[in-house]
Amino acid sequence: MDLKAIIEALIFASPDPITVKALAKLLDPETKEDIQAAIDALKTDYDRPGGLQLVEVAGGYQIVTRPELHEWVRRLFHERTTQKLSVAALETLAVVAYKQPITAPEIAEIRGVNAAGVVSTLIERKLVKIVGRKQVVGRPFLYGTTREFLERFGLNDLSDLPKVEDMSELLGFDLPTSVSEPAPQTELPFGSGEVH
Amino acid sequence: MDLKAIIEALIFASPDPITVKALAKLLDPETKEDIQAAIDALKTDYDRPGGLQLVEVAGGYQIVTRPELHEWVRRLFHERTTQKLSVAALETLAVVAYKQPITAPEIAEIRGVNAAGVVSTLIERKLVKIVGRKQVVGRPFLYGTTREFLERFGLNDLSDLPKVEDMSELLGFDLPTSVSEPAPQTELPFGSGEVH
Amino acid sequence: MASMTEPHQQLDFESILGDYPVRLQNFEGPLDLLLHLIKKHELDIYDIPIALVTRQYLEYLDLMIELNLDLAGEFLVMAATLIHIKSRTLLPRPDPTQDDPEEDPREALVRRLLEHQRFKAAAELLHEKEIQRSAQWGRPDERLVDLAGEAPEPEVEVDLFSLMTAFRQVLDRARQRPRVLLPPEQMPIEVRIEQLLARLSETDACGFEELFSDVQTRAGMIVTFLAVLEMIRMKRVRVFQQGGLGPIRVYRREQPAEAPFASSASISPDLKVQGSDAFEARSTKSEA
Repeated sequence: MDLKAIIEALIFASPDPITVKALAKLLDPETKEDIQAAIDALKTDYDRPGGLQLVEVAGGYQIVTRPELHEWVRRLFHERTTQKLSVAALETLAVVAYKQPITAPEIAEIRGVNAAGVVSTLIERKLVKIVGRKQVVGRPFLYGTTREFLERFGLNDLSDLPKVEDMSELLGFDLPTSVSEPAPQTELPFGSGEVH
Repeated sequence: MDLKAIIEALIFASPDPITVKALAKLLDPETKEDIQAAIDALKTDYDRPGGLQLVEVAGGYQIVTRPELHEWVRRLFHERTTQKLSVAALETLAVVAYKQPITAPEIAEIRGVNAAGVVSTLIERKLVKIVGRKQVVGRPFLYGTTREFLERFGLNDLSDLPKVEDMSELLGFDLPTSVSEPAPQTELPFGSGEVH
Repeated sequence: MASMTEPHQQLDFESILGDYPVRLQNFEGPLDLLLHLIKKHELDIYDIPIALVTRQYLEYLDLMIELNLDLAGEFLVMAATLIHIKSRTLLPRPDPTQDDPEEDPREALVRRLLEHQRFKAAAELLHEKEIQRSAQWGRPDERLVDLAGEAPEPEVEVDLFSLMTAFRQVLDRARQRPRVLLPPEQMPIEVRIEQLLARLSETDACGFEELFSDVQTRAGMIVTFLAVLEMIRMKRVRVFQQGGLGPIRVYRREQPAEAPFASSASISPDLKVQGSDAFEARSTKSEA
């Protein structure tokens, strides 16, 4: 077996820095000396230029990103590029979707927290847009959902959004049985056309 | 700057498999071509013997331990944190995966049993999601698989789903060619004729 | 109708890889049971002896009923289907009501059985993929915090279900939120100042956000914010911030000997808050 490879995998997968002692226990009957020699060889491997390095921390070993690349890594976490949304953003989006057109103060009123920052995130993600201004003091912007929103959620138009009244049963998964399709539990299972 | 090193650090740090698109956004103004070239070079680096490998999964890249070292890595942990899927859940998931987008009544039709409970379990486990509504009377929800599904099963995209040809040995009997022929690209490899 | 899926979900996938278990409750649905019968009796799926299969199927059903098993309605529907097919096969004569007298009445059932079987096989292949994948270990999530420098905000993948769930949660929360006892529009700033001072300490820091924790409305937040400004102006509180982005901490000051609270220098009466249609800051004087 390739001791160095096993040790690399173990260091990589360990949630905490892993010590030689811990490695020796996992790799019994390998000796600590052999393990240390393998780690040293691994260290040399990681001295090559690359994005990762092998560091000794808290008495153990860990694979980390190189410090000179931290700015890039930081960017990864600050400019989220995924298709995901924070819980606050999703809730705000839901309020906008169901209550549109709606102003930021009205969103805040429903959600119980300030909405301004989250709304601008949603605008950036092209899920929400300004649709007008409310004719009240301050003339706040009115927000609504976008074309991209419908596409993203597989909706044809806003009437496709499940009604609030239906929601409790929908969430309980009493799915609406389509009239056009035979519900298997009440009719003969293979489609009326073939049996009758 | 060393593009390959930055990309390695980003792939390592990213909570989910990171796509070329996401990398391009973070590394602007680098082109996708240059990024892809750097990834390919990185892949070659990871082809060296070692404990880690660079895999393509769920449309992105991820650094993981080599599968042949699984038994060693497993010793680090007392038990797997991911929950097993029941047979019913797995079979329902297969129907959704190959037939998506599909409604609950259609799933029930194929499986011969009511599908609502299992579908809701799969949604809770984030393996299945609502992708829209079918434009028929009753507008039932259409279900599809998630990115987490691809990640859990190590698939890069839906075209990675096991082909029906591979299945003949698992079946107790041969498939008629009419149903085992791969369908055109819009359909999944499995899509036999419509249920109805 | 009771579903058969629940007791079945505890089973390992492996249980169907080998022989089908004979315990009846393991058949999730009628198609599973039929496939089992076909396999057990080594029948040709393209030429199912329908009388035999129907008899076997009904025997199982009888046994299930005898054992008081929770029999899903699907099993009964299939029984009816089998009997229907059998009756059609047993009466070989031109049927005037049938469009296509050549059609084998078993055909539709065979198609369903094959499709069901193919998905069972697909599930096995998927399961193999899952096992292969689970041999690959990624960087542990526990290490995210040191990589990101801070715990990144948790994010969720969004679909219609999560959107609906989110909206319901917002509505539930709004419903549960206790109404503020005093409508904030009518709460004078000095009352709010007294409330806040009662919560502040001279030695223990209070986070700026915490001052707002008991208000739910925009108007309530505005009153609170104005109260804080007023307390700063009147030197009733000390406010600290570490760096430009650190948390703002608020301490109560010792009551100055010569600074009666409701001083004549009150909040300027023209202080209005832009965009607020629910609230206008009032002069403390007019309330006094």
